Amino acid sequence: MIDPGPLWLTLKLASLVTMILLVVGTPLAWWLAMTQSRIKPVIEALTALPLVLPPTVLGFYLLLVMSPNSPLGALWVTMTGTTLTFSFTGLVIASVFYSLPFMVQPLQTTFQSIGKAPLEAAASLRASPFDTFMTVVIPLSRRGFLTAGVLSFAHTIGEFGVVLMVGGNIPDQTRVISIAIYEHVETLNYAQAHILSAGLIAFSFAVLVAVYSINGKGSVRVG
Amino acid sequence: MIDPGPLWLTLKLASLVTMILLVVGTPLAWWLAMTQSRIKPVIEALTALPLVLPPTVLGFYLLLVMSPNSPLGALWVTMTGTTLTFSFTGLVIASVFYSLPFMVQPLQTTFQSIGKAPLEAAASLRASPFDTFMTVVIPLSRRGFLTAGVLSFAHTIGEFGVVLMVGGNIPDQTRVISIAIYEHVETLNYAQAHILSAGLIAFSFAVLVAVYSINGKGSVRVG
Amino acid sequence: RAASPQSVTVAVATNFSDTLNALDLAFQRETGHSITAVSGSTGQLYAQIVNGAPFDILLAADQLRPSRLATTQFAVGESQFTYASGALALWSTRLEITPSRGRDQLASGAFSTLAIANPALAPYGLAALETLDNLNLTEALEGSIVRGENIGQTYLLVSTGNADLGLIALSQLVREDRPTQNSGWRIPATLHSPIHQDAILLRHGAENEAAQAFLTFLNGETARGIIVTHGYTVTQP
Amino acid sequence: MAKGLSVSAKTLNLEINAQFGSLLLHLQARIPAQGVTAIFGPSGSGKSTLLRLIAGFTRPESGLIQLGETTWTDTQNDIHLAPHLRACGYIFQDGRLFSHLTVDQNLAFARARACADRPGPDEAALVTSLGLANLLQRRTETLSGGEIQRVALARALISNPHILLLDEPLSALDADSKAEILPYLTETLRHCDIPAIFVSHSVDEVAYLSDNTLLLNNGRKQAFGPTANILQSLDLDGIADDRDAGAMVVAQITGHDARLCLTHVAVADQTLTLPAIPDLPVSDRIRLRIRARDVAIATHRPEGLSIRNILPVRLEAIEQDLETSSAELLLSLGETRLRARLTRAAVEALKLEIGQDVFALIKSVSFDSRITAS
Amino acid sequence: MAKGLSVSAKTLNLEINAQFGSLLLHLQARIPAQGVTAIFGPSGSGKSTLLRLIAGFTRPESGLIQLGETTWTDTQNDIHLAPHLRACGYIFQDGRLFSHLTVDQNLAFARARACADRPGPDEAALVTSLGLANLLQRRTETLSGGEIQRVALARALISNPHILLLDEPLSALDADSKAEILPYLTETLRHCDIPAIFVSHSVDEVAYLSDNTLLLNNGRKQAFGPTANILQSLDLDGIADDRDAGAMVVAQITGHDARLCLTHVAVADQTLTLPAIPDLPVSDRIRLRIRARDVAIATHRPEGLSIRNILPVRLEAIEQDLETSSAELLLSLGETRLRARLTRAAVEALKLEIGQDVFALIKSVSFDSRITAS
Ligand SMILES: Nc1ncnc2c1ncn2[C@@H]1O[C@H](COP(=O)(O)OP(=O)(O)OP(=O)(O)O)[C@@H](O)[C@H]1O
Ligand SMILES: Nc1ncnc2c1ncn2[C@@H]1O[C@H](COP(=O)(O)OP(=O)(O)OP(=O)(O)O)[C@@H](O)[C@H]1O
Ligand SMILES: [Mg+2]
Ligand SMILES: [Mg+2]
Repeated sequence: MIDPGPLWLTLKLASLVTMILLVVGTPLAWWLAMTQSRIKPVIEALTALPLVLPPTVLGFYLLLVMSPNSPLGALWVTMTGTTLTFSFTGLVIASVFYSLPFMVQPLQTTFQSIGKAPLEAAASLRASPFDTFMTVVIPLSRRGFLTAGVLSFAHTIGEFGVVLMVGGNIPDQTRVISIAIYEHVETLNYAQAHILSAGLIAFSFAVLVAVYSINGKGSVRVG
Repeated sequence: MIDPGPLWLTLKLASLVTMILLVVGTPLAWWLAMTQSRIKPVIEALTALPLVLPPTVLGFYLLLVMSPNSPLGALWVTMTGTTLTFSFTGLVIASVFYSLPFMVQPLQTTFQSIGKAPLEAAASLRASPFDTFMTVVIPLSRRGFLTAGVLSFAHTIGEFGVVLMVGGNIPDQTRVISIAIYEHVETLNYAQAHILSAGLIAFSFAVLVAVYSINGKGSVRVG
Repeated sequence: RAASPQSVTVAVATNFSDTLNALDLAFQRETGHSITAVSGSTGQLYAQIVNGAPFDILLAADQLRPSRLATTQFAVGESQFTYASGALALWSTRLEITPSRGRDQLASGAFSTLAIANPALAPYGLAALETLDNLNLTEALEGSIVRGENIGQTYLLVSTGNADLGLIALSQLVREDRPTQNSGWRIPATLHSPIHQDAILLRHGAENEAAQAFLTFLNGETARGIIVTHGYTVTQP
Repeated sequence: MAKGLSVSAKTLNLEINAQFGSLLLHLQARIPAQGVTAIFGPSGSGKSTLLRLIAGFTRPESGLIQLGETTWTDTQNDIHLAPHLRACGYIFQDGRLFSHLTVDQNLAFARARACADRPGPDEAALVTSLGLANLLQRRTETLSGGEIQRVALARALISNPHILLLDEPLSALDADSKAEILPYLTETLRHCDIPAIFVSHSVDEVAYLSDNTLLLNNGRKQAFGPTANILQSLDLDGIADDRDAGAMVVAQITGHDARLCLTHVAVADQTLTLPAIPDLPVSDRIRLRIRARDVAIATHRPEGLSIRNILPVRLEAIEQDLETSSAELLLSLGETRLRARLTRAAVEALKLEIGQDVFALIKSVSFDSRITAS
Repeated sequence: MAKGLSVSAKTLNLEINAQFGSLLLHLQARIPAQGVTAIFGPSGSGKSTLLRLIAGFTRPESGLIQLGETTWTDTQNDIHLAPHLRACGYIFQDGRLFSHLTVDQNLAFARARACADRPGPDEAALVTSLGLANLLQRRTETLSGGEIQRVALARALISNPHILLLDEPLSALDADSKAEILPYLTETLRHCDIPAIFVSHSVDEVAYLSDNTLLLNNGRKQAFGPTANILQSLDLDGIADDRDAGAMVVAQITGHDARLCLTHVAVADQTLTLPAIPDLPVSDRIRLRIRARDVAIATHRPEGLSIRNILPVRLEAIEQDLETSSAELLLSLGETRLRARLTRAAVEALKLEIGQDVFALIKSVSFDSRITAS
């Protein structure tokens, strides 16, 4: 009765985007947390900007940038032979761009709250900055990563304006669950919309409860 | 040439929503950060849920809940004589609901990172929990409030699916700038859309840079 | 002229909202009343109307939703009529489409993407699909089709060059402020069922004098002239 | 003196039973809520944990904590007064200044919430005595270890608590600062009538400050009583620096010598001379600590010696430690007991025997002193 | 002993000029990168700041820091070696264990990154000696103050650094733990050939551990040299506990008395007796500390006294402090100088005069001792 395609595609997209954001956003957040650079406020503002534009509008501009008429889009076509728009890759890129603030901002806050003390302790034990980052900063920022991950993942699932614009709503390729629900609402198939929404909510709720339960374990803090 | 109505309305909405979220989200985040309760993961998951549904779909459900046909909406009509939907008040309520995760999650992370030590120190100086919260926790969480505030504010500005559904795009009442831009794009008035977008981006960028610059001041940290 | 100018709130399908702006000027000149336009997708407007939205008139992008409303308490059933009929056009910014060669160009498949509106959501999309069916191209072009959420986005996909070709609304091509970069091919009306857009008076506007006046105006000669210049056809009453 | 007697003799009643990981804290004690009580014990014996229980930061599995008539914790009746209502000042082992406030603002924080039910310490004097004048505008992150401790001390005192818990408050201070701060701290606590519980690893500090001492070992009360008695007990071995073991002696002031800066006191009919304690009137009773290592023995009264305090004593016991070179002697001077630590070689050479009358030589510069509250 | 000589005699070369708030740290020193160097000075004098500069956590405005041939910081050439490349172990005043790791994992962290260029300390022995066996599985938040310091010490030693900086590593420890840990620490540092710089407020610790001492005051080098010389200098007043001032004396072992657990040493032709130092062969040279307060004066050689060490000395100088009761005497025994602290009353009563020949009475139990590296 319900096509599993959109759900599957949605999970794939959200997981991939969250993973890419972890890889891209973590160093950026770390740099922002540590730098003394004058341009820091500018970069911070830039990372928050994708939030300000409505998703559809952002999608509109991404369409302009990614179109084969634009230098970037043209380059992509030359390199890969396909257009960036209407492809899963394009969706991923657009979503990464759009969800970036949700990864960077919470991580930056967490990193700053760690302070210099553990970093110095690690350096005194000959841990290189990268080593320190992997073995000290990341574990100490567990809660921050959780928040950033949940916000990014959930937002990518729910996100839909950008995806709709850039993706072209191609079944099994760019037709995510949010679009499917939207269509049901638009075409007055409210019963279908309710079912899909309930399913999405129940599923997300279960995942979130599991994630938060695991996180709660073993983090007893004694003054 | 450009109607200042939507811009003004947007700022009013975003400011009001952010302020309400500060008032509502802060105690919730604090409770989540401090509680040992078993249901904590459930509440945490609930606060993240509004993210998972596509804005338009969420808006659809909010529309159902807030409509005069529903008990809640009917109650509102009895009490105030006006409907909740298609009013500025309705917009505010819907946006608060939708942007809640952006306030609660970063704040909770920050509160948890403070630890118990400063709280105990304050209690030993006879500061009540509320006093401690106001005079110790909040100043120590400055960066977290900044992140939460920026995410909530920017998201409310850029948000539009919910607003469109619940608000109904009524000029000077519920027609915020994101909808205005969206409409220009939809009706192929690209030039107008570009102008409005550029204005919104420039304005937001200036505000964000200012906010981050002020925040950067005086926060030098010595190991 | 009516004694006191009033305002009428018109919920309008996005694809017609430009035309409505043009109508507004004439309407004001003629009656002194003014229009507050609320644009959106027809489905969204429907959901809002059945949940108490303060709209007086709905100008839908199809016939389905006004008909649905007509059977409910939210609209004045007998007021429904077709205010405009849309036409499709094949268009591109990358290829030179000519009226004479349009059909072959579409059939050749010498392009990688063809944008249509989402058939589930937009009547123009449904018409586009029917057209392809009637040309026996559906199977051949299956892999090349991308869908815009509505006809506005479909235009966007083509105009930005992301889609090579698109089946868009003729009304989008004929706007005077937007000279067409290349010519297009108007799809013969025989290739798809008509795209009727219906208007209906809503319960909220039933007592509104201006709403009545607007419906009358919309059915009148002035309005029809304006609608036709915007790329729609009108059926004679 | 007079002040010490003015308050009702409250007690802090502790009955605690609590498990923290491998530590079982299990003790009962009635601590006078007056003057200073020291908690003394090896690292990990539960000192900080006990203070945290008193302050209400943790709850015991079962137990009772009462200050005077007020019940703070009573697990049977499920009472647990919130920490901020206990008016329980706390100086933490790790400072815990508020990092978002300057030094000044840290003090102001305490001032704004200070107990106003009785006069608090003079803040200006506090700032001067603790050497904080130059630090007031500073951010707390830039303070040195010793500076942090001094600010924490000032902050806790300004809050004028009903009871003050101090967890090794002077550990990061140099001897000179300590020597300045200790008398000031004693005086302030006495003046503002703030009872205090004081955790320290330094016998010197304990002896100087405290009236009573609770010896803690492995979560259990090993001894509790007047500091004089506790320090005298042999159990100190293994906790205190050997160098610090000795006897506490009560003495009465008999006169002052202003020119030579000396005070004469009587101990069991004998006279001792010590560095001047100028403010104390004649006939006041004071307490002295005489370290075993500062006591030498002579078989007959020596002449021409710089050691001026020579007391005739009876040799009550000799404890020889065959693993080391030293022997510990217990000496009696009337009711008063003294201790002396010699080499076993000296015991042998002088042919010392139990019951023998000998002379205890006490270097006058070796007194610690504190006025008793009684 | 032999080990102490085995390494090339590197030095840590410091030329530092840096402003931190109101503190101007301005000093030059060539610290032997061998054995232990103590940094001693009042609270706020810049000790921690200096260590942080050496470790590379902060940069001086201008300055040069070199270990042997390697330049760590050179502001002129804009060199600043990253802290983790300096192989500079650091024990922080505030512990800084990793809170996300257990005790065990904290040690493992250090082990995984330890310098492998020469053998490190035996980890099992370390765990036993520092009493960590029962703590290994514990989360660091549950540790007591003293436990934190011991884990931090173990962690730093396991990392086997090329130089170890210790910032008051023992301040939270009780005397007994200190007494156990200090000899072990000395031995480990010597055995693994780790030079150390040691900040402490305790003259005892400094005397016990260090070969050289840097006296810091208000950001400036007040004195630098062998610990013996520094502790002897009068400048200690105002930094160290008065009780701890005294003289350092070099002595040569002449024999052991196993039965009475004594060791006899020669100082300038005279014999002193002290508690046994069993492991040292006869004729080894050692260093002794004789506190001024442990020295009494007699005008003629006393008899029947438990004080066994009686040295004929000449009175070189008398410093009377008219504000207090005490007087400080400088005594000479051949080339060796001793100090004695008496009451002014005693000076007067014995009619002591400069140039007079008197006897210095030294209680044998009052020695600190440390074997010199030379
Ligand atoms: N929550 C806990 N879980 C496990 N062990 C704990 C917990 N709290 C305290 N302990 C242990 O109880 C013992 C006593 O700790 P406490 O901090 O009271 O010691 P302390 O006497 O203050 O020692 P120190 O002088 O070193 O500060 C320590 O061994 C500590 O590790
Ligand atoms: N960034 C800074 N800004 C202002 N003052 C500073 C800064 N860093 C250090 N100081 C000051 O320099 C002085 C020396 O600090 P440091 O921590 O080196 O002292 P210390 O000798 O280690 O003292 P302690 O024995 O108390 O730990 C202190 O007065 C401290 O407040
Ligand atoms: Mg403790
Ligand atoms: Mg320091």
